[in-house]
Amino acid sequence: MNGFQFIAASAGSEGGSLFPLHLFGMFLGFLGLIFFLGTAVGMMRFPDFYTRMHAAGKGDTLSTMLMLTGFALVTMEDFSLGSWLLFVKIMGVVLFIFLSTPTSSHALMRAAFEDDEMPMTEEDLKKSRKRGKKK
Amino acid sequence: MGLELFNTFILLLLVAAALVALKVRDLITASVVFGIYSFLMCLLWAEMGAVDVAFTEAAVGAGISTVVLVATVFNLKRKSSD
Amino acid sequence: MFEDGAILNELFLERLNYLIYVVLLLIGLYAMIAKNNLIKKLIGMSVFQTAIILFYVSIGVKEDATIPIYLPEHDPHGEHAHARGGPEALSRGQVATYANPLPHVLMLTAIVVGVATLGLALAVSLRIYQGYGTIEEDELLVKLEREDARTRKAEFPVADSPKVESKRKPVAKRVSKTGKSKK
Amino acid sequence: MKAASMVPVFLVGFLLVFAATDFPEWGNPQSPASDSPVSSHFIGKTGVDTEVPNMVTAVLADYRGFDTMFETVVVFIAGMAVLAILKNSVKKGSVRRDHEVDAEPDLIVTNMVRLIVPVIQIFAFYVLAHGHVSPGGGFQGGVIMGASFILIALSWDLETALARFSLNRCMGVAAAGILIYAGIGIFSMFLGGEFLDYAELERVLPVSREMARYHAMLGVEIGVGCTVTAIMFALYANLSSEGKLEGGL
Repeated sequence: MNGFQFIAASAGSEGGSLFPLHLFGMFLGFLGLIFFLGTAVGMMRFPDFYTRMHAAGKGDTLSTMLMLTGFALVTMEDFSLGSWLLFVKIMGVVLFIFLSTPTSSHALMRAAFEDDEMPMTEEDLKKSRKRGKKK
Repeated sequence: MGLELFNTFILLLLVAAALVALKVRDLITASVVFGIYSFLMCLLWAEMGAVDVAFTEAAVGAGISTVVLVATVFNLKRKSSD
Repeated sequence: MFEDGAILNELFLERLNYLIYVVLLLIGLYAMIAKNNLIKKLIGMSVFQTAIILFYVSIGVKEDATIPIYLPEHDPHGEHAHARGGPEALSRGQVATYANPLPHVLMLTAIVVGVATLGLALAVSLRIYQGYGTIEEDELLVKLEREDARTRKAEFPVADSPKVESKRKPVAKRVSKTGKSKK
Repeated sequence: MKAASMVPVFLVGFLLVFAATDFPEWGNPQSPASDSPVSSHFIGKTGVDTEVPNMVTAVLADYRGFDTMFETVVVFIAGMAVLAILKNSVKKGSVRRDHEVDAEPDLIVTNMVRLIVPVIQIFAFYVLAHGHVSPGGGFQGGVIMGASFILIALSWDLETALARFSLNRCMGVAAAGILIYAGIGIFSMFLGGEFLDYAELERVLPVSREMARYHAMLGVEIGVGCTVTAIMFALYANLSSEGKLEGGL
């Protein structure tokens, strides 16, 4: 079953009142993918370690949380006990990621700072631009 | 076609991850890429229906063995000759 | 069999997964034989191992089958079992709807034992580094040969009979040879 | 060397690809592995024999219990061997690392670890105890439990983790795990059955034969979990400090 069939099937499912929830969940997942794209572009384009880590830490946390929340909403088939239990479990994972990912990026940043990794200043940027023009 | 598209995609990523893990000169990078390899393997097994094996691989292969490899490389030379 | 190209079609379309397992296994085997660094050899060993485990798990896959945990209607403690007055054995048709659990069990233990053996191998390579100061195989072989020559020198001192001295010479030659060939 | 190594690699590769045409098709329910009477028995009769919904756990701890016991022993022996190889291999206090960072334990990281570690350990117990009805079991729960101690060692230093779970206690727990496993087997032998024949435990447990197997499996998984926890932490503690058991990573 590919994505289009899944969307078609959930649109045509009997629980008509649940359809907005599915749609909202898919929207959240899509939003998470866009933030992931931003993370990847930032990792590739930013000049030094600190800015790259900034892109990775922020984008990774937000997009993972958004995608997991969307997934939790999509799996809410009916409001039975089982699906509520699944929802709560996935929300536990979201909470864990909300706590752990910023901590890990902080630890990485701090390790780089103690290893005397210098942040890129404006002058360095000008120098690198000049070098780029010469080439 | 006997194999689904998703599986084929992950299998090709697996081959790429294995090649990168054996190609890079920095041993810590190699350990981390090997962790990525383990996670891809875990995803593949979860997709095949082997949930217990996938869980074990996620905990053991991607967690403990990466940590143990990094801990050992820290006490050895970090650079490799090939 | 080889003429009409059917075998290629079969290999690349229907059995593509087996082909990729073989490729993974060969990557691991090549790394184990040809890589110079001991840690790289160990990563190759793990790749080899996971390729075999992957093959084992994939022969337990059944089309349109669910994971090997009983669905609510077959659950021994579920409402359905209580209604029937206890769990009952599944029929042949129902058996086909569950994936084969046997390969999963065999490979689950193999993974945990794999990490234990990896840790042991890492401990051995750490000890080698403490003893010789390197984990590159070629440097290690040179150092080992040098040490061999030294112990032989200690066991048969130079002031002994000329026979022993002639015995020692080829050893020294061999050491210089390996040293040259590595450069 | 590299060119010569291609010869066995391509030889093995050719043989395996040649054999791949005889392998069963992807996902074929009639393939020899899936159609065998053994796996059909495991799928069909597990619910009747043991009342465990997760077949993998049932096969792991009951039908193939002997196998799993010795796999646990292999893990134990590997941990003992690492200890024997690295113990006293370097003098204490001698540091030979390429780069050493003398840093205080970070405030944010340590507080977050203080918050998260109890949750991880409770999750490990959950995984261990729920191995019967969901993916999980002794191996996975033990590994997660060991990972929580490794997390303490990573965020403070090794002494802090070893103060909570010293190496002597570690090996004691590992041995106790195997003793629990083998003890359940021998106890069922004393009750008149065979080694690891859990159904005989119904004479001491107030349950039916099937439920006796169910509960004995939980005991066995606890034994496996103890061993795996201790050995995983011992592996990390020895490898990260070259057997000196001091300092951070």
